[in-house]
Amino acid sequence: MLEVQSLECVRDDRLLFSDLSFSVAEAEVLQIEGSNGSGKTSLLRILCGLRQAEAGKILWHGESISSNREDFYANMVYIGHLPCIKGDLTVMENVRSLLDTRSLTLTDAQIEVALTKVGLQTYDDVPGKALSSGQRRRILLAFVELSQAKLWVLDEPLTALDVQGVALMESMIIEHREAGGSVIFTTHHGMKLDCNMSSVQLGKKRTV
Amino acid sequence: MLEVQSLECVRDDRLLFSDLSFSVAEAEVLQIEGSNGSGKTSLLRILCGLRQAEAGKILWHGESISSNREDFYANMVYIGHLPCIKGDLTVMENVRSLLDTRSLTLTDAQIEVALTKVGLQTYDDVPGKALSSGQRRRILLAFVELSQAKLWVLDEPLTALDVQGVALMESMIIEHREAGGSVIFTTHHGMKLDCNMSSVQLGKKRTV
Amino acid sequence: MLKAYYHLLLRDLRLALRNRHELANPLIFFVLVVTLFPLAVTPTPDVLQAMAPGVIWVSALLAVLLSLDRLFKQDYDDGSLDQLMLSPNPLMILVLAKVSAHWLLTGLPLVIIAPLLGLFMSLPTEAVSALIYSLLLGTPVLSLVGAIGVSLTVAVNRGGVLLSLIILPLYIPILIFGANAVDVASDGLPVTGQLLFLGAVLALALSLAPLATAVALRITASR
Amino acid sequence: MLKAYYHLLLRDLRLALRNRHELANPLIFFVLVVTLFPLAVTPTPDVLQAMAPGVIWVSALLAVLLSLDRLFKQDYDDGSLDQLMLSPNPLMILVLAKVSAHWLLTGLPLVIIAPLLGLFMSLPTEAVSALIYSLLLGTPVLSLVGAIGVSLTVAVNRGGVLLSLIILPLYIPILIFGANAVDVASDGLPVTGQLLFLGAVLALALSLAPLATAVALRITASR
Amino acid sequence: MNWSEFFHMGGYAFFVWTSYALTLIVIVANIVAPIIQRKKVIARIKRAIKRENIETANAEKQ
Amino acid sequence: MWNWIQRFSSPKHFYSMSAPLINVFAISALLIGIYGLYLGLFVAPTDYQQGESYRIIFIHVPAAWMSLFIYMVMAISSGIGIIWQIRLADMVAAASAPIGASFAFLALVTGALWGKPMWGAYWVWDARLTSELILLFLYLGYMALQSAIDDQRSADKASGLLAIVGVVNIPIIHYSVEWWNTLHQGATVAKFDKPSMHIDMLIPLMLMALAFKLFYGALVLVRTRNEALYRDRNRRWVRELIEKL
Ligand code: HEM
Ligand SMILES: Nc1ncnc2c1ncn2[C@@H]1O[C@H](COP(=O)(O)OP(=O)(O)OP(=O)(O)O)[C@@H](O)[C@H]1O
Ligand SMILES: Nc1ncnc2c1ncn2[C@@H]1O[C@H](COP(=O)(O)OP(=O)(O)OP(=O)(O)O)[C@@H](O)[C@H]1O
Ligand SMILES: [Mg+2]
Ligand SMILES: [Mg+2]
Repeated sequence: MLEVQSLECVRDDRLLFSDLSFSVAEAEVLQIEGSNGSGKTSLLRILCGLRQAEAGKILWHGESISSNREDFYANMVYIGHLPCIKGDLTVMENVRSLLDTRSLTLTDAQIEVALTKVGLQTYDDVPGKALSSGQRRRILLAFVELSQAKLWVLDEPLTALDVQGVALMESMIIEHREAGGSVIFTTHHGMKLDCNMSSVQLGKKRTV
Repeated sequence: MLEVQSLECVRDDRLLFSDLSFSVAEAEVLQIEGSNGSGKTSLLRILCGLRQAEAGKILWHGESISSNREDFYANMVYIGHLPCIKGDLTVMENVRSLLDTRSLTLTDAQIEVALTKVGLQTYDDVPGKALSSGQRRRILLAFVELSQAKLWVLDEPLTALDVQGVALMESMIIEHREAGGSVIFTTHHGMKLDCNMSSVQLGKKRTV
Repeated sequence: MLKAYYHLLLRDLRLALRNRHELANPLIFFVLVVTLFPLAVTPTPDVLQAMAPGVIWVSALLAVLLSLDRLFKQDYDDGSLDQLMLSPNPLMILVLAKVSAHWLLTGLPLVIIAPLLGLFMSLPTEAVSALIYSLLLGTPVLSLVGAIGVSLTVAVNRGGVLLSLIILPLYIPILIFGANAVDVASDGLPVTGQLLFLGAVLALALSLAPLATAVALRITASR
Repeated sequence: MLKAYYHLLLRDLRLALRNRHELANPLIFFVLVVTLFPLAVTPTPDVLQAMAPGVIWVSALLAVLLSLDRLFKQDYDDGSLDQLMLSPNPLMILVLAKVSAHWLLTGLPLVIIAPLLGLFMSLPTEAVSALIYSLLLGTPVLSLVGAIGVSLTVAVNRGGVLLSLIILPLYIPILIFGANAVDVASDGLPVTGQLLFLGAVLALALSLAPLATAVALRITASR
Repeated sequence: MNWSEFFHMGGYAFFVWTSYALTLIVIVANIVAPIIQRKKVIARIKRAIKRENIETANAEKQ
Repeated sequence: MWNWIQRFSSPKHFYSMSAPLINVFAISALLIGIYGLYLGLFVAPTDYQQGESYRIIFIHVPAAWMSLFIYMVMAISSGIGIIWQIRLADMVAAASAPIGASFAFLALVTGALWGKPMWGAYWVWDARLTSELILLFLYLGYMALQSAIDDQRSADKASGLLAIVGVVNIPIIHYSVEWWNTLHQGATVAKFDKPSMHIDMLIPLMLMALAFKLFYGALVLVRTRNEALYRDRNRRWVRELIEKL
């Protein structure tokens, strides 16, 4: 599905990685590993096309993501370090406006189901600003669940989640894989997934 | 050392806790437990005197923290969800300006030692904005280490830390306890501490 | 695509309506700044009237300038901007939606309240109607051009003053023609020339600014 | 305690010096806004001179206003403010340090550049010296009073316009006396009265504002 | 004094009656606003009660 | 004593005590207002200088007085709220702001409508007018801050502090504008030449002023009750009350 060819990323003075190649097939779960500052976030933002790489190509179904933009973005969902939550919108409206960016129109009932799944069933009319950090992240889980995307790109999805939250995320990934979807994720807090997982290790290089 | 008497906290529509009492002795490690949104962050901010509780008292060595302010703050250090890092200052200057708030003047060598301990030895002249999220948190660890405070109050100290980072935090807490210090912390990612630990559980109550 | 425009516009309007009081803020700022001038100089009516077009136009410009960070700042800070850029819809359309919302929330109220301020500054009636028309054509340009500036500076902390530096020089032609229209009208002369110019600039901005803003946003997101 | 004052002042100055470009921003904003007016209205020399004190003072006021979010915003956003409030030192001293840094970085440059602008607006020499003195006494008050306003609004998203709404009414007396001093001086009259008033207000602000700011910060931190 | 003279207000009718009309409007608005506000507050509390009932029911289920 | 104040000022106690007072205030405001209007519009003689236009006085002056009075109430109760941590005082302040703002607005608009026939201009930059305008802005600032801060307690304290700072400012503004206007320039506008008031005009004016005060009393009680309900929404007394509705 997604193929990465000899990618290189430089930040400030540091070469984070170079000549990095890997690919993600259908129903594949890929973990990006590496210690603090090894460039995981930078890599994921490059994969999504948010950041320009110094060198290398990213192909979606064999075509570069910039020429295949619409199809790629219709089938990929990304969540990063930031919560994307509007304090003034209710939980329901927040989910809805996130879905709007993907031009998805779902019924309230469908959204309710997802909110129930992530444990926010009684919060649908609470404004975003009154949520704790973990509750905010749960909204993102509902968004990912509803996004109908084949490829999930998740940067530290376990941040701020409590034990049930972590279990939920794990089961969501398993389910998604079983439905033929793919996942690329990073985490420092060992996820326990009952499935095959590939991984890419980011180390520290110095020069090209 | 620290004593909490029948504390109550209300946020917006929710009563988070009421009639909460506990105390922390010397060389005691206390974990605040609770699921997302149960009020851990709110409780810690109240303990530090940053937030006013709706009811209840907090005593430091038998006196209320507001009347005993100077001594309390000289012996307590708090780190929260936020990184406290200035993007434009170097790592060294960041640590130094954090220490300045506590009126501590240390030599460069002393700070170097702490930076080495948290794995930032080669970063001392890198500006804060060029750090990854985990590296930022490590600066805070150095600050806590150098703070000479008896009581550490840590809100989710493991956020964004990689495996070595977590191990480091654990060993720091153990050492601090052995030197007679106390720690109050929250975390969702099981810390493995080889020592006695007490815990306070935050649940959900409804009305007063 | 039209649906994407409409949804985003609606979202921004809803967000603004959630904070009713904030809604009025650019307006109040406008009124406040205009009132500062008569307070600062001893106002004989003729000096007041001579100053009026400049003062009102400069204040409107500053009010728009200050409200510009409504446009993308919050979306940038909370990550929503990333999500917008990952939308399958063309970014230009989304930019246009956000700019439209911004104008409806700041430019339009300024146009509506301006006659009152003309009254405060004892402008004659013809000048008041020139004021309304010039603001009606000019403020959308301020929003459109402002969007380019904000999208370049959102990533910069403390961008407030930096933004003014980038934007104010671009605003100067609008200011000159807008204020001049009012000035000329208060002497009883026709102002079609000035209004035509403003209209032309609006057409130009409408066609180019969303594109430039989209490019600027891509640069900004590349962090 | 003095050490705490000195360290914090130094830190803020150092932070500002790291971004040289930003350092000049309030200054450039000041100059830009002042020049907008002659551009907006076709200025006969006497109208220009009549406007000058008001325009210069209002612009200085707006420049300070826009730079106010330097004062606490960043510290609030990154959590440093929490650390300051947990310092064993009295909060008032720390506030005073931050306000001093702010004045050195914005008020003082305005005072220094003002004569140039006075010249530009064809003010007579006596008026220029009145301008300098009035700004020298007035801008510290702007920083001090501004600090109260920012500390009340830092926690608010999109606080920019809200801040102006809160602060501008409080700035009005300074504006009136400052601009009036220049106005009167350009008629060749003595301005000791106005300067004494500004001095008195400065003394008042110096003794009360840090206290009010400290209280406001405690309120804000209580989130 | 007849009524039309009264309404004419010696030529100042516009100013006087606009003032009185505005006053009336402001007074009515001031009476209506808190009533609406009260309804909103009560509705909000009722929603909160409903939500909490659901939450407790869920908690008991687990 | 302290305990007694605490108990007496509890929102619950206030809520149960205030209900009958509202009617007393409202009804007497209505009766006195109607009588005052009758005297003012039908009985009071025509002013020899201003003609009939002076009848605006019966709403302009009470409204202007109320706008000042309410600001003082707001600032004082904010002070009480901040210093002694009495929540009821915060609620009174928050409840007063919109009422005060609407009176300030009324004073401005009726004043402007009076200014046109009297001075030939709706607006002049006179000390009293300017400070009234700034007063309106102070009210708006209070309300904007109150609604911009999410945490209710912070919102109360923050806007309360602003109200107190504003009190210091109002007289400064008033005198500075006055001084500034008289220092320079010969008066270009007619100053208020205070008519030595006829007793038949004074009585309805005083009655209207009283009616406005009583009206404010009723309004502030109603609004404070709303604030009490809202702020104590997860206390048991509110829950029981709501469930009974
Ligand atoms: C926009 C225009 C005006 C505003 C904002 C305004 C504002 C005020 C204010 C704030 C007061 C209360 C002052 C105090 O008690 O210290 C007041 C009182 C009064 N105003 Fe006005 N006014 C305006 C226009 C007028 C005009 C045009 C007249 C009549 C020619 C007028 C006549 C009066 C009188 C007679 C009083 C009572 C004086 C007293 O209590 O000593 N006002 N006005
Ligand atoms: N804004 C920036 N400017 C310059 N360099 C940066 C910036 N952000 C990050 N870096 C550098 O890039 C490197 C990689 O950062 P990145 O955020 O991708 O790491 P990460 O693997 O996500 O780390 P973490 O596990 O801590 O989140 C870091 O070493 C850091 O020094
Ligand atoms: N700014 C706020 N305004 C109103 N309510 C808030 C605010 N922040 C948090 N809350 C509410 O307070 C409750 C506790 O929040 P808090 O941040 O203390 O939780 P927490 O235990 O730290 O959760 P987490 O594990 O997710 O960090 C939440 O239920 C939330 O709804
Ligand atoms: Mg990362
Ligand atoms: Mg928390």
